[in-house]
Amino acid sequence: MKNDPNCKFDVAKIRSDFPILSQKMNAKPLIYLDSAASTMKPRQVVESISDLYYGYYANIHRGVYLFSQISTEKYENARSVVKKYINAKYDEEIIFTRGATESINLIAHSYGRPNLKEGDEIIVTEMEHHANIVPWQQLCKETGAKLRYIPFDDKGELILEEYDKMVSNKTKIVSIVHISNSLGTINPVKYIFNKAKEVGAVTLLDASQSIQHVKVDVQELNCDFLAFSGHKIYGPTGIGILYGKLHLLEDMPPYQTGGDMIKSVSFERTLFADIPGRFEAGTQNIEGAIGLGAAIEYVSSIGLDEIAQYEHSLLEYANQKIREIPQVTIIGNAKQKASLISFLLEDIHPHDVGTIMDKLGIAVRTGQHCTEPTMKHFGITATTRASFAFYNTIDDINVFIEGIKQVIETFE
Amino acid sequence: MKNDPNCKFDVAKIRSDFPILSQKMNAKPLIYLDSAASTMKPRQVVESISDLYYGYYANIHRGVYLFSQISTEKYENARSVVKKYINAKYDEEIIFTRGATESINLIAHSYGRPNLKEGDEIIVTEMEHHANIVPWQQLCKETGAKLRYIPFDDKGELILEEYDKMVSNKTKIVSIVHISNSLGTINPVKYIFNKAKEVGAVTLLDASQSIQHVKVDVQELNCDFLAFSGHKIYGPTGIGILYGKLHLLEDMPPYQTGGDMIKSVSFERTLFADIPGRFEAGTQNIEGAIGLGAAIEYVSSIGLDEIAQYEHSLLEYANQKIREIPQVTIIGNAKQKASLISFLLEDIHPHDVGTIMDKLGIAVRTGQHCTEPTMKHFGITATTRASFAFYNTIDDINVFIEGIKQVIETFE
Amino acid sequence: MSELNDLYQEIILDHNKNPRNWGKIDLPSNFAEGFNPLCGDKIELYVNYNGDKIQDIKFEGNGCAISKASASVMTTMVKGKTKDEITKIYNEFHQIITEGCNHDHYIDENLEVFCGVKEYPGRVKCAALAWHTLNDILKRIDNNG
Amino acid sequence: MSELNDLYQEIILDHNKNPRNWGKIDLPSNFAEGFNPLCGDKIELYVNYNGDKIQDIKFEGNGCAISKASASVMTTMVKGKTKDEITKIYNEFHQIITEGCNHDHYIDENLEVFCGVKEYPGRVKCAALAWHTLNDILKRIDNNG
Ligand SMILES: Cc1ncc(COP(=O)(O)O)c(C=O)c1O
Ligand SMILES: Cc1ncc(COP(=O)(O)O)c(C=O)c1O
Repeated sequence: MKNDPNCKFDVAKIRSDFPILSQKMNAKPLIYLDSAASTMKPRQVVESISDLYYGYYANIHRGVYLFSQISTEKYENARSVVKKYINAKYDEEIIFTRGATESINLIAHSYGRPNLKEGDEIIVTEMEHHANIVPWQQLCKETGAKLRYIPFDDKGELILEEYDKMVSNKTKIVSIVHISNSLGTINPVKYIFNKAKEVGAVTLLDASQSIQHVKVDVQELNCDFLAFSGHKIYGPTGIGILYGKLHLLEDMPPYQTGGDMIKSVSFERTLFADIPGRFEAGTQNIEGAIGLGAAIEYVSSIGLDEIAQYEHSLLEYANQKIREIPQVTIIGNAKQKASLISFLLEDIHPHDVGTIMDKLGIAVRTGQHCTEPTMKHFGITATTRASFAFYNTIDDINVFIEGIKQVIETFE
Repeated sequence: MKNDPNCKFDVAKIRSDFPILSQKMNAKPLIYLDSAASTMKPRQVVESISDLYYGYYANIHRGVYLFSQISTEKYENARSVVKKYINAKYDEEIIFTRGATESINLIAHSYGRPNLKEGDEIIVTEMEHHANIVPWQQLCKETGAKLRYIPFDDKGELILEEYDKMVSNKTKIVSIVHISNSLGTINPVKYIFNKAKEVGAVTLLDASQSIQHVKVDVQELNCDFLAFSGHKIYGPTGIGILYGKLHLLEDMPPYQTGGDMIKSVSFERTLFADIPGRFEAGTQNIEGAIGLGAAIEYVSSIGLDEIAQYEHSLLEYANQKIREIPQVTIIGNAKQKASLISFLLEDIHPHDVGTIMDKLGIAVRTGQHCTEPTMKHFGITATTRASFAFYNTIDDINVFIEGIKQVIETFE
Repeated sequence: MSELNDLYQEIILDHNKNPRNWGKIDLPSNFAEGFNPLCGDKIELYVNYNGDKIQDIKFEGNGCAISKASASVMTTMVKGKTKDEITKIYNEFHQIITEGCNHDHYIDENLEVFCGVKEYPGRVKCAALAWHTLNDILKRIDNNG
Repeated sequence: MSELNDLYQEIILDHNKNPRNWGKIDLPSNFAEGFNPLCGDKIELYVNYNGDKIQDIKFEGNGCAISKASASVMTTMVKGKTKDEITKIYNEFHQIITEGCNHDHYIDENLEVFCGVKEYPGRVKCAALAWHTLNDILKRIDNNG
C-alpha cells in the first residue's frame, strides 16, 4: 500500500473495482484526474445494471407479475438508500430526476413560479455552476423577481458580510453551491442557511460536488431542497436526485405531466398523484435509480470519513508538489477546500495544457467549467483543473506533476 | 425452427441474445408478453453500456482528452443512428430526452406556449396515452386553447369523418398516437397529417408503440415532431427521442436551462446554444444514448420488414387461438392492428387474470394502460393485455392460451 | 393449480360471486368512497352508525376478486360491532395481509382466507381497500363525537 | 515528447509567441468576431479590402496556441490575395485539418504545420476559428458586391 500516505486506505483494492482505471489512453496508463466532471463507475454499479436486464427487468409500478414487482422494489429501495444517505425524514422526500440540472429546473418551475413575485429576491453566489444561475435568471424574467449574487474574494471565499447585508425579508430563495466545481471552495452552508431561515427564505443546496466527498445531512444543514447528479457519485448518467421537505413538495404542482403521475384522467380534467409520483412522470430511469443506489451503497461501504480523509491527503500532497513549480498560479485558495486544483501556467493556454497532458495519458479538464462568472472574477477565460477521487494515488499525482513540467518544457 | 410459422425468422438465435428470456418466474419458464409496457434488452445493448464504463467513459462535449472525445463521438454517433432510422434530414433534428413523456412535454412547453393563444385548437384522439393528453390539457389551461378529441368506433378505429369536420384553420397542433398501446390500432397517420398540413397545423406523432414494429419515416409521414422512448425499442430506460423539423426547433426557446446549452452566461444575461445543444441541458444520459444507438442497430440488423412480418404471424396465431375461447371478448378489433391483444374474460377482473397468469410464469399487463379515456369509451376500467415482440414464439402463445383456460377454470 | 389455492380459495371466489351486503343504503348515516388508482379498484361504502355500533353496512364497487371478497367479508364481520371491536379486527387483518399468518396465534377463521395475500405485494392494496375506506368513516365519526 | 511534435512544432510555438499581424486596424473596411463557445477561444479580425484584394489584415484575440498560430499563419497567407486565391488556400487548409495530409499531393509549406491537427478532434475547431471568421467577412463582401 505504498500509494497510501496514511497506510490505512486500501486504494489498490478500490482500484480493482474500477476496470477502466487499468486502461491506457494514447498508449499511456490512464491517469484520470477529471472526477469533478464525472466519476468512473465501479463494477458493482455496472453489474447492478446487467443484473437488472439479465435477471428480473420489467416496467415498474403497475405490473401485477413478479418481475415488475421486483423491479419496483429495487427502484423504491434505491429511494430509501438515498434517503438514508442524506438523512432525509421520509422516502417521499426523494424525487428521481435526470440530474442536478433538472432538479434545479424543477424547483424553479414548481416552487419558484407559484411562489415568487415582483420585488422578491433570490440569492446565489458568484461561484455557481451555470445550472444554478440560468434557471433562476429565467424565473426572474417570468416573475419579476431579482437575482442577487454573494461575491467572493480573491482566495475564492464568500464575503459573508456582503451576504449579511443582502439578506432581507425580500429574500425568498437562497440557493448555493456546497463545493465549487471550479475553485474547490467548501462554502459555510450552515451559516448561510441559518441566516436565510431567519428571514423565512427557502434554501436549496447544490450538492453536486459535495455528495461524493463529505457527509451531507439535510436536516442538520437546514436544507429545504437539495440537488445532485448520479454520475458524479460513481453512479450512472441520466439520473439525479431532488430532495425536498415533505410539506414543500406536497404543495407543489407537477413539473412534467403524463403517465404514472396521475390519479385519474378524463377529457375534462386530471387529478395528480401524491408525491413522489407526482414529480416522476412517464416511465422512469429504472436502471439509473438502481445503479445510483448501488453507487451510494458502494461509497457507504468504504465510508465517507475514510474517503474525506484520504482525498484530503491527496490534495495536500498535490498542493505541496505543484507549489514547487514557479510557473503555476493556483485559482482558488480557500481555507476549506475540496480535492481539486484549478490552475494557470503563465501564458500557456489551458487547452494546450490539456492536449499535451492527454498525450501523456493524463485526463484533466480545461475551460471555464460551466462557471463563466467565476472565471470573469479572475479576469480569465479558462483554467486547467485536476480533481482527485478516492481511486487516485500518490503516483497519479507524481505523473501529473511531471506532466506539468513537460508542458512548460514544450513551450520554452 | 419449429417456433417460426414462416420458417424464415430465426427466433431461437434472437432469443439467445436476451438472457432474461431463459429466466424463470415463480418457478415457471418466463413467458414475457408485456413488451408494449417495456421491452427486454439484448446483450448487445447491455454490453454497449459495460463497454462504455469499463473501456472509455468520460463526460462529453468539453473534454480535450481522448476518452472524452471517444465518449462524445459515440454519443453523437447514436444521434446519427436515430436520424437514419427515422429518415430525418439532419442530425440536429434529433434531441435526446428522458423518454416520450418528456419529449411531448418539451414540445408543449417550447413550441406550444409561445405559439398558441385563446381560440386555437389542438387535436388528439380519444385513444391517446395520458402522456399525449395531460401536457396538452396543461397547455390549454395556460393559453386558453382548446383540446379536441377524434372519436373512435367500437372496433377501435378512428372516425375520420369526425376529424374532417373538426379540423379547421383554428387547428394549430395535431398530435396523435401512431399505434394505440391499449387497442393495438394502427392509425392512418398519413391521411390525418395531410389534412392537418392543409390548414397549416403542426403535426406530432407519438411513435412509442410503432417505432419498434414498423418503418417510421418522418419525411414520408409529414411529421413535424415525433416522440418515442428508448425502453420500448429494446434500449435502456431513461432515454428517449424528440425529433423536430430544423426550422421549428431553431425558433424554439430552451426547455430546461443549465450547463452545456449556453453560449455564454453573465450575471445579466445568457446566450443560448444552437440546436440540438439548446435542448440538452446539463450532463446528458450518455449511457442511455449509446445504449439506444446499440438497440436501434440491433433492430436494424434483424430488419423491420422481417420483424413486422413475424410479429404479424404471431398476432394471427394468437387471434385465432384466443377466439376459440368463448369467454373472451377482445377490446380493439381494428383492421390494421399491431401485435397486441387487449381482452376481457367475462366478469373475471383483469387483476385476478394477471395474478393467476403470474403464478404460471406469464407476464401480462392488466389495468387501464394509462389510457383511462379509452377504457371509458368501452365502459370498462381495465383489460388484460398480451403484447408480442419478435422474441416471442408460438409456444409462448400456446402457454398463454392454456393460462387463460386455467383462469377460467379457477373461477368456475 | 395448487399454487394458487392459497389466494384463490373457494371462499374468496364465493364472496366474489355472491358478495354479502351488496347494495346501497338509502340515507346512510355515513358514506365513503375508496379508490385505488394503481389498479382502478373502486368501492362505495354505506354505513348506519347508531352512536355506539354499526347497525347496517352495505357496499358496491368495481374491483378484483380479492378486493370484492375482502369488502364482503369485512361487512359480515363488522355489522353489529362497536368501534373498538372493529379496530381490533382491523388490526388483526392488517397484520395478516402485511406479515402473513403465524399459526401459533389464534386467527379469526373469517380472516384466514387472506393469509396468502402477503405473497402478492401487488394485491395487498386490493385487500386493504375496503378496510381503509371504513377507517375513513370511523375517523370522521371520531372527530364528530 | 516526440509524440507531441506533430502538433506543438517550433513554428506553431513561434507564431503563438510572436503572432504576425497582431493588433487592430483603425477604420477597417471589414470587421468580424469569432467565438468558439466550447473552449472559449475568441478572435477579432480587421480587414481592409479594396474591392479586389485584401490589402491589410490584423487580428487580436484570446485562445490556445493552435488557434493563435492558425490566425497568425492565415494573415500572412491571405494578405495581398484576391477572394478566389483565398478560397483556394482555405479549401486546402480545410482538407488538411479534417482529413490530414496526403504527401502525394503538393501541400503549401505554410500549412504543413497543421497536418497533425486532425489527430486532435477537440482542436480542429481551434484551428478553424480564424478561417471561419474570415469566411464570414468574405461572404458579406460577396453579398454587398
Ligand atoms: C402510446 C404511448 N405513448 C407514450 C408513452 C409514454 O412513454 P414513457 O412512459 O416511456 O415516457 C407510452 C408508454 O407507456 C405509450 O405506450
Ligand atoms: C456544482 C455543480 N452544479 C451543477 C452541476 C450540473 O450537473 P449535471 O450536469 O449533472 O446536471 C455540476 C456538474 O457539472 C456541478 O459541478
